[in-house]
Amino acid sequence: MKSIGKPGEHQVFSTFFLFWVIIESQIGMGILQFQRKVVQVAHHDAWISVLITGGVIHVVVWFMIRTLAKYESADLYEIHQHALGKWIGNLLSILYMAYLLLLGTLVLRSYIEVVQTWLFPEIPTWLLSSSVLLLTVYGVLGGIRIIVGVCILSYLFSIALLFFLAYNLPYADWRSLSPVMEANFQELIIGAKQMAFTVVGFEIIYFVYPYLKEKKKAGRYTQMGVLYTTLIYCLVLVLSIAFFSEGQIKKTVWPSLSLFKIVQIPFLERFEYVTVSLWLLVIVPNLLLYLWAATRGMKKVFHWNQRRSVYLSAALVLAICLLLKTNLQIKFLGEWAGQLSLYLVFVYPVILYFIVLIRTRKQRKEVK
Amino acid sequence: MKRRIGAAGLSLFISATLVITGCAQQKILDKMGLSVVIGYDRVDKDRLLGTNVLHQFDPMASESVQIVASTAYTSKGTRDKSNLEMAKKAVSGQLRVTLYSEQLAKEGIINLVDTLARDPTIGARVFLAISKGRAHDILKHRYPEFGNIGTYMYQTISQNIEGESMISPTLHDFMHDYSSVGRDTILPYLEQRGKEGNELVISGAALFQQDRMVGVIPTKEVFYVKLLRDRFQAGSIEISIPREVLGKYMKVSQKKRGNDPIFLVLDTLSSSSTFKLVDKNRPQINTEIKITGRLQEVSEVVDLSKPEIIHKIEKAISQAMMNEGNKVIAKLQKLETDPIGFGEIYRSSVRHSNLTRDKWYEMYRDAKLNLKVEMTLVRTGVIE
Amino acid sequence: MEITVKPKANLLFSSYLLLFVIVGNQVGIGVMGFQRIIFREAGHDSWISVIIAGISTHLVAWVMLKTLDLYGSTDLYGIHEDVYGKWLGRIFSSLYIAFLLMGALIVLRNYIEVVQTWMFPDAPAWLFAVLLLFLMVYGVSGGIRVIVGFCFLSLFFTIWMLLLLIYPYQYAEWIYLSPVMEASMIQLLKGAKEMTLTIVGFEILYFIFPFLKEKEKAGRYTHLGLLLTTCCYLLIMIVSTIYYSEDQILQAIWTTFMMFNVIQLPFLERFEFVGISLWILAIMPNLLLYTWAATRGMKRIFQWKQKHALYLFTIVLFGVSIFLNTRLKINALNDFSGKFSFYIVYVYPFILFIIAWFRKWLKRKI
Amino acid sequence: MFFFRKKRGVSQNKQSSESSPDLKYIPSSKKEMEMVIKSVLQDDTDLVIKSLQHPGKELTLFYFSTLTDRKIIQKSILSVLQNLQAPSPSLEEIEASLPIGEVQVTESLDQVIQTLHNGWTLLHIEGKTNALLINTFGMKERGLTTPENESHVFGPQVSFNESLATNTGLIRKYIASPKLHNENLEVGKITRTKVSMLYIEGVASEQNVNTLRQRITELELDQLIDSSMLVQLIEDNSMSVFPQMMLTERPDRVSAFLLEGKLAVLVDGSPYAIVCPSTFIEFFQTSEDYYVRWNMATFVRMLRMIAMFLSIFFTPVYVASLTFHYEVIPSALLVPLAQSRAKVPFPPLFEALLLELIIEFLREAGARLPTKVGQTMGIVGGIVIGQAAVQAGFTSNILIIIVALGALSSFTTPSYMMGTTIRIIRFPMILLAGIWGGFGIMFGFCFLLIHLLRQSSLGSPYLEPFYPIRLRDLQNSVVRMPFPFFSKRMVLTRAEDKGKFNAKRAKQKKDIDE
Repeated sequence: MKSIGKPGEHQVFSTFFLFWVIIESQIGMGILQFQRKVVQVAHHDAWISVLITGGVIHVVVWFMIRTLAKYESADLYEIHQHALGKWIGNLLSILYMAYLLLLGTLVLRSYIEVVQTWLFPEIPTWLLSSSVLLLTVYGVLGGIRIIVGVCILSYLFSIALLFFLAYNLPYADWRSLSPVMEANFQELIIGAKQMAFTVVGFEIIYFVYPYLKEKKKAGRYTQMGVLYTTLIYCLVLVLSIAFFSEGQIKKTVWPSLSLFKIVQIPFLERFEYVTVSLWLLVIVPNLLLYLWAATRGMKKVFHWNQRRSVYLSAALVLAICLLLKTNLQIKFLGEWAGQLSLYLVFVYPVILYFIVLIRTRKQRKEVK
Repeated sequence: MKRRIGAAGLSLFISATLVITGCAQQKILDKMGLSVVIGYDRVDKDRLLGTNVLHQFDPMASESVQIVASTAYTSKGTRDKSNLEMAKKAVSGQLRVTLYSEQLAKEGIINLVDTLARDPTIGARVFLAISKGRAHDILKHRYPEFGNIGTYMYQTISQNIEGESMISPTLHDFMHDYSSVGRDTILPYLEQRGKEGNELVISGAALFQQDRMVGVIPTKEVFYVKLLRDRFQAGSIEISIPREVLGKYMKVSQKKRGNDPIFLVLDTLSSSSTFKLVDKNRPQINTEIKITGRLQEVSEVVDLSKPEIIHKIEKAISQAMMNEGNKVIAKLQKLETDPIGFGEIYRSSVRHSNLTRDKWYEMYRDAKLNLKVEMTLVRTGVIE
Repeated sequence: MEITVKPKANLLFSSYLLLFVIVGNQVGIGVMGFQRIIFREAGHDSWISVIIAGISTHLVAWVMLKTLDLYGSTDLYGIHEDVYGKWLGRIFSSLYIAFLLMGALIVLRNYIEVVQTWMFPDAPAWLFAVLLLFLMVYGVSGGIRVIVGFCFLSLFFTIWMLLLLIYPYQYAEWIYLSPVMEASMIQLLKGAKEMTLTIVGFEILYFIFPFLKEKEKAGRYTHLGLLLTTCCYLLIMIVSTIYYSEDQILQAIWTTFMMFNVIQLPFLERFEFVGISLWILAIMPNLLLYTWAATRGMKRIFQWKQKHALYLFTIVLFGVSIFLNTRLKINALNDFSGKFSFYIVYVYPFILFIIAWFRKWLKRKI
Repeated sequence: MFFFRKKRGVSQNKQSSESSPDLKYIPSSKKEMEMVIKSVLQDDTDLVIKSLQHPGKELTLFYFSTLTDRKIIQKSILSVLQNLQAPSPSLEEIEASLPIGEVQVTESLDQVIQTLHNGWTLLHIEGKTNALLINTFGMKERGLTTPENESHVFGPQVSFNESLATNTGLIRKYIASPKLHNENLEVGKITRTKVSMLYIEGVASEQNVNTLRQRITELELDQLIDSSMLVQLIEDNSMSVFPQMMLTERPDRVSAFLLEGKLAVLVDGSPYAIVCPSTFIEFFQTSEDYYVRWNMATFVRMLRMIAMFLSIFFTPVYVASLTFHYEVIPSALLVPLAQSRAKVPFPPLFEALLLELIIEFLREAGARLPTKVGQTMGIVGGIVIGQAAVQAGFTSNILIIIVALGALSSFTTPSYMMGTTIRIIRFPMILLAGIWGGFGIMFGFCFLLIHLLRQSSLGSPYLEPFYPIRLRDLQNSVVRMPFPFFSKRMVLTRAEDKGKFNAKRAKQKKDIDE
């Protein structure tokens, strides 16, 4: 099926880059603090919950890719318009845009919260958020190819952090993990649900899809990316469980950062300060992707100039960031967004797939 | 050509005369005795004892300061007298702190401060402070732990102002409050403590009625004066809330500890306040203060992950601050001193009030000053 | 004497520079301590007086430009001759020359007073007079283009000092501005009148006008310059009101410099010493322009060589500034010239305009 | 010397006063000719008179052996003349047979004398009143080397040498255009130095060309050795300390300036070209600023401006604050400053002047000494002056830092002339600071401002583009904007053809991902 804004040849990128785009979109602020939520329900079997979530994601991604494959080169916004009609479709698109911006805001604000807690309690929020947003706007203005580049570079620079986790191994108490499967099935599922919000981000495939060079391979690389992320999450979680006691995990706000506290290098004490600063590298791809996808929608739905909508949405994100003053407010908004994402990311794609299926069948029949 | 040579000659002549006769009097840095701190005491009915702490730059000298004291009728008189026993001329362009003894301050110090403000060599950022006991004794004492009493005293005061635990006591602030209608000065109160008096402590703040000292409040209460008078940007405070506030959430073992209050430490406090004059005949001013801060320490184990507990704590802190603050205000009213500046609020809200000092003190005594505090805990650290 | 002046083409300068001339000549010694005299009248509402004074300058400048427009390309001396005839015109022009010299004198003497008070209490006044007058002679003999250039550069080297108001602003308490409009209208107007000495200087327009390249743009840049000055004054006024308490301002003589006292830089304590030294840049345009206009008058009405007039005036300025050796005498001079310049700058242009317009009208009739 | 320029008298017939008044034309007989030449040239030992016995007539060659290329005379003249077949060759025949380009027929004795001094050879034929002048000039000239005083890391690495022809050629190489005009002038009654004025027709303002030509031709002096002398003679105000015309040894720079519409003057025997009109700010620019990227260039230019201010004001500020305004020293600086001064017996003014003088001594000594000995200067300066003076309590070590920094900053000025000026200005500034403190510094600064405002370069304002403001020139002053901004020539030069290139590039803002 034909779609409207087919990207030119110089804008598409090789499909295997998708691997990193997916990883970068999934790993953000969540990885710093997901342990607590999962462990609270699933206890030391939390890693199983993570694996369950991973499995679900693979299924959801399969649906997503199938949906996209029905069209030649369309993103979610166009699919909405086509499958649901102009009004309902646009309404849902707007909802999705709002959701993306919300995600961006949350990522930004929680990062600033981390910075304010660990490094600079006195630095006002507006200063940090506006400087990060400036960076984001600059990146988004460069277009999708630049964003994909940022994703890859950010991956290369931040992956090293993973190795530093090895410092925790001597302190790990592997007995904390057993007995396996002590938690009952219900607990595991709830744990998996708790996990869900942490790993969202792969829905970016909905928007990036038109820019892929070989669209047939999209499924393969997305699934690979998702698998990789799940493994990383699992690794971090297993390490955390072995390193901390259960009560400790429950009390610690950012267990992953606390993991780095133990790292000691001859020329560097207190490695978590480096991590907190370095984490900007990890959240920037997030922000870029969300902001880009949201503004892309504004272009598609309202036919706005994307440049202008980038400025506009950045201002919006900034405003919301400033409204969130206390830790409690951020937490509250986070939980709320988690609920929303459950429906928008995990349930909705499946529904959408069937709608699209019906629509395309119908059309094919009409053509016949 | 001739004219040019003539002009050149003339200008050469003029400049030579200027250089030779018109050289301004030099004040070469190392030829001057630079006072860092000057302390004043009352000797008898009308004589002053001025104690001058001067920098000693000679690397060969055993002490890093030189202390010279002399008596005279005026402050500049003591300086002139001190010069008689010094190798370098005493000048006050690098003055950082002036210290007045409590006794002197109770008589009024405006004539001593006025001369500072009049002197162009003295900066507006000179600190004024009040000493418990004789200023001379504090300055003359040899402190084993710090060499230069002058810079040490200056840094102590400025560090505490930057840390927002003391109200800025600069010369400008003093003159400002002294000459404004509805506000009084508040200065740090220094005290010698410890074994043989080897420690120098800011133990509180001296309250003034105009230029006369009328009382002292401890540092804990200074917090509330500052809260009302200025804005906090990064202060900190230790505060207690009653145990029963969190009683419901405590374990049995914790409950057993009886009724001791729970102590909390808040830091990175920032505050903003609004004042409202409700009644202008019998002045009633309602003050609302909003504070945000970080909970740094709790003296009891509390689960901070529950929002309702945090809200409870916030409420309790607000209540405690309100009580303490109102107490401080009442104390100030009793002493008839207005360091917070309610008078200025009155003046600025009432058109054509023609407020004078005396009028205000009259009203201030039985003004109704209500304080309301709203505390928000922004964050609670890396663990909950 | 020719009534219209047509300077050589290489002496003309672009009209936008008029902005710098106006600002340069308005901002001088007054800005150092104008707060006090206005506060005496209008209290904490002084900033309104500043605005009133600012608006009045626009009005006066407008009338001045109207008068000049009647003649096309001339200066005040030409107008005088045309309006009053040769002899009466000469008397009026001489009076104006005296006024200009007084302007220069006030700037010179007050600045020396500031330097003596703050920096060199023991250095003699004649020394600074010699130095400043030397610079003045050197500058004026460079001609109008050099003077205008100096106005331009001096503004750039001094305007950044406005940024330093941020330091006192940190200690500001806005409460000192309220209640707004506590002063009565009369008090405000009186305050505005006290601004005279601080805000005059734009009468230089009368003399510099023939040297403008595009005369029709003169109005725009004059008003822009006046606006800029008023804004600066307003800013300084507001900051000093909220930084000081009322009695403090009433006592301080050089309030603006006193405010510099609070500035603290890592490499520099006590900025006011730097500020006072730098202020020489702000007063030089005053000295240069006033003296230039006065010497030009001598050339125009008595056909003197401008150089000779310059030397004469320098000696006069030097002599008088030596004679004024106490604060009381200086204050008396300031008070007197404040009144004098009020009439000359604020009242006289209106009268002159009416007479000149009437004469033109008569001529046209006949 | 400067008053030469002021007397712009008319002196057209100065050339004739040289040779004997009675003989203006070449005599026909060889003997007479020899006598005339010898009498005019006073029996110069390097004058060679060579006679050739040709079947027809006697041919005589006159030339200076020191100015001519022996090979040319041997191979191109002597051997040709000897092999000449015609019995009595006419001048035209000889001229045609000589394998040399520049040959002239002349009758004027004046011209003969003149050209002999330029390395030409005179071929006299018995019985004829006109003779052949052949260019046989040949002198060893210094090879083209890299610029010494304006050395760059980047860009062309060739500088002028002492030959006017080579120098002109270098410029022609950069500007291969018929519009490049080269006017030959002559300065100096005795030296008769060749001076060329270069400009691009249609670009350079005609008024500027006329002014400069007039200034050079009206000079009335007997000697001119170097362009740095010429520049002082034709400057607008030679009393000023500031150089008003640029001297440069880089042909690329001269070419760039010519293309801006400026004029260049080359003097024979001088490796420096004069470029005018110049502005104050141009002395702080280099041609390398255009070869590196714009942001780099802007950074470096700002650095130079800061360095200039530092080098003029740093030491005076030290002197002023230590002598008069001890109040302005922050308390953190007070103790180290006062302690370093504690042992110094002199007042700060004297201390600073002393140290500045020592630095100047070092610099001057270093400049005059042979390179091998020059290295010891560093040791002398660093150890003896630096270490010993402080230890002896002669100066404070903080002042050493300040003075060294000031000196260092003054060397960042790319123009040697301007660098010297700045170093000189420092001394009166220090003196002023030492007697009147901050007021004195500002007095000096005001004086400098007025002084600079009063200067002009070839009639153009010296402080341009700051005063009068010229926005277009401001883009290439303290900052160097990217090249698309330089689509027009400088306002300063009042160039006739204002545009350089068309900057209108259709640069529409594209939306993201389009």
